[in-house]
Amino acid sequence: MNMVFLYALVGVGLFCLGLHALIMHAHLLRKILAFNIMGGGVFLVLVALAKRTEEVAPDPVPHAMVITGIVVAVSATALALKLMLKVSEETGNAELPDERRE
Amino acid sequence: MGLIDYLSTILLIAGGIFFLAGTVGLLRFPDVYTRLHALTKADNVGLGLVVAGLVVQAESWAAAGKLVLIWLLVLLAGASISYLIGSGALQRGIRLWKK
Amino acid sequence: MEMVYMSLALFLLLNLGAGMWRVLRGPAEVDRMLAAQLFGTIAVAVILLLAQFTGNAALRDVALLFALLAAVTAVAFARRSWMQQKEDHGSN
Amino acid sequence: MEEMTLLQEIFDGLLGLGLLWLAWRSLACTDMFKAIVLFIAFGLLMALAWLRLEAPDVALAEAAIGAGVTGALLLSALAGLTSTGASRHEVEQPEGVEKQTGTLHRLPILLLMLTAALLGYAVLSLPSHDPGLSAEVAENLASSGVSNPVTAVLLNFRGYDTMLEMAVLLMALLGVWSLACVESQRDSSADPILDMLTRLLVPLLILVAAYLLWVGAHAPGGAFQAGSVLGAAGVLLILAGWRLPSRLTGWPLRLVVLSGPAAFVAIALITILIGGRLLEYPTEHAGTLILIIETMATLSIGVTLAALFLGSSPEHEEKQ
Repeated sequence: MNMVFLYALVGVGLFCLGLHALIMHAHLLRKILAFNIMGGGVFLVLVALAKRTEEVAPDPVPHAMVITGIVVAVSATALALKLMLKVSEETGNAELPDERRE
Repeated sequence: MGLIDYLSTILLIAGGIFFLAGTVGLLRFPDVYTRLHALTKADNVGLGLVVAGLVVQAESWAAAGKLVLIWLLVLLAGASISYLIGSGALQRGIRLWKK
Repeated sequence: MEMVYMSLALFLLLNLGAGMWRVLRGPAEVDRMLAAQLFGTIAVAVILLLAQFTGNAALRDVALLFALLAAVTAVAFARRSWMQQKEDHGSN
Repeated sequence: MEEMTLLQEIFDGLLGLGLLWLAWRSLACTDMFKAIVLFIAFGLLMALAWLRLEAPDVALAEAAIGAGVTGALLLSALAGLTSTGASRHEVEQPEGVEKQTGTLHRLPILLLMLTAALLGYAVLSLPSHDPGLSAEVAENLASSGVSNPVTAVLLNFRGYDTMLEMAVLLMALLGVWSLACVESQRDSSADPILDMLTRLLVPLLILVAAYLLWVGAHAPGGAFQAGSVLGAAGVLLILAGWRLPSRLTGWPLRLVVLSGPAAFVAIALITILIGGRLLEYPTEHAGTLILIIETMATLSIGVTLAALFLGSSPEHEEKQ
């Protein structure tokens, strides 16, 4: 198997691992990490697929999209972390309330 | 392979050995303070030797300078961090390992 | 020579994998942090080898960035995580 | 050179496995601190993956953000969490819930495997040779004003993307500032070693940011990478206990934060007024215009990232 599809499949795997953790874990910090790993998976698929043709240099359009994506992801993470701290300050707990458990 | 290539290979392999020593140290040393050695000594010498191995192959003086600069920066970071972590660990009462 | 660069890069990647054991094992937070710090140095070496291997000198800038920023995370750990913990649990 | 390809395949395979393993461990372990350290290591391996995929521009951005901002952001959020009394460990699911939903428990895993299989199939069914838009980019590169194709896409061909991206950064900062009632962490003044480190590194970081900005026109680098490096310098200053003098926290700070989007919007309007389309630069001035936008964007990205790390709005910081 060639390396492009190897990395693209790793990206799919990362996306699914992240999605699973996002749904199954209650802790908000874990959800934020999971979201970042999902994003990493998507970036990996994009950049891997940009390199499909050996003869020419990789397609720069996905590269540009991923660069903006990385910076947007970190700023969204900062906002999410702040919201998490706010939730934890209000409730003393970094998990969202779950009706099923109450 | 020319003389330069042989020299470079020897330096690179020596660097690899130091990195291995650093990893073994990280895994085998008994406490934080001894593990700091792996960070500040073994791996930084390892990187220094790898950099030296690449410098002899460098295409220009500027490229060689950049490689050496990278090594110096890693040295600076390693030294300051080991101080910060070592003194912090002492202050927080993490015990020193005794035989 | 390419063979040497790639083999050494692979060897260093294996070293990084072995060091992961210390992150998992701990026991204290500082041990995990220290291991992560060590990965930074190994990554710099791997990037320099990859730069030489591909002949793309621009890749050295990535190593330069890692070398410059190697301290930031550990400083955050020493200044934030530890400062907090002094109050609640004295030692790990 | 058969051994050579084999070595590379082993390297790629190990890197891929390492990424998956780190992501899994980071998401599965109960201790949040461990999860964060594993995530930082994950970022390191991602940078290596970008290098293997011949994406040095992406690797630079990942290195600057991953090593300079993300780790510090996550660690100080965890410290803040501890100080509000929330648990650093994830609470295990109570036994009762587990039993109640016994059969349903498997459902998410099954659905997820289905998703993974479908996505994997979709990726594998794509044509294995497709140059994408690289031919179009190469054709128009000469008229873009720069010779690095990624910078050309970011600031010329798809400049509107980048303009909106600057707006997203601004929104994130507004969001963080509006939550200012969360107490931000105080940093005591630095000890001599940290002080020395900061004094040595911050000027170097600013120099490297300028270098990346300049070199971005013809080699990997550019506004995002330079801005992230500036942001990391800000993070280091904040950690060392440095704060913006109060006379600069009002409109001067806001002006710098706004300068990036403002330069973009101004140039977009001018290009429309002189008869072109949105952000369609006249070829002879394209290089200059891109450099102006990039300089402004670098400053504004750097300051925004540092402000995001600081957390609270500057006025609130003073009142404390």
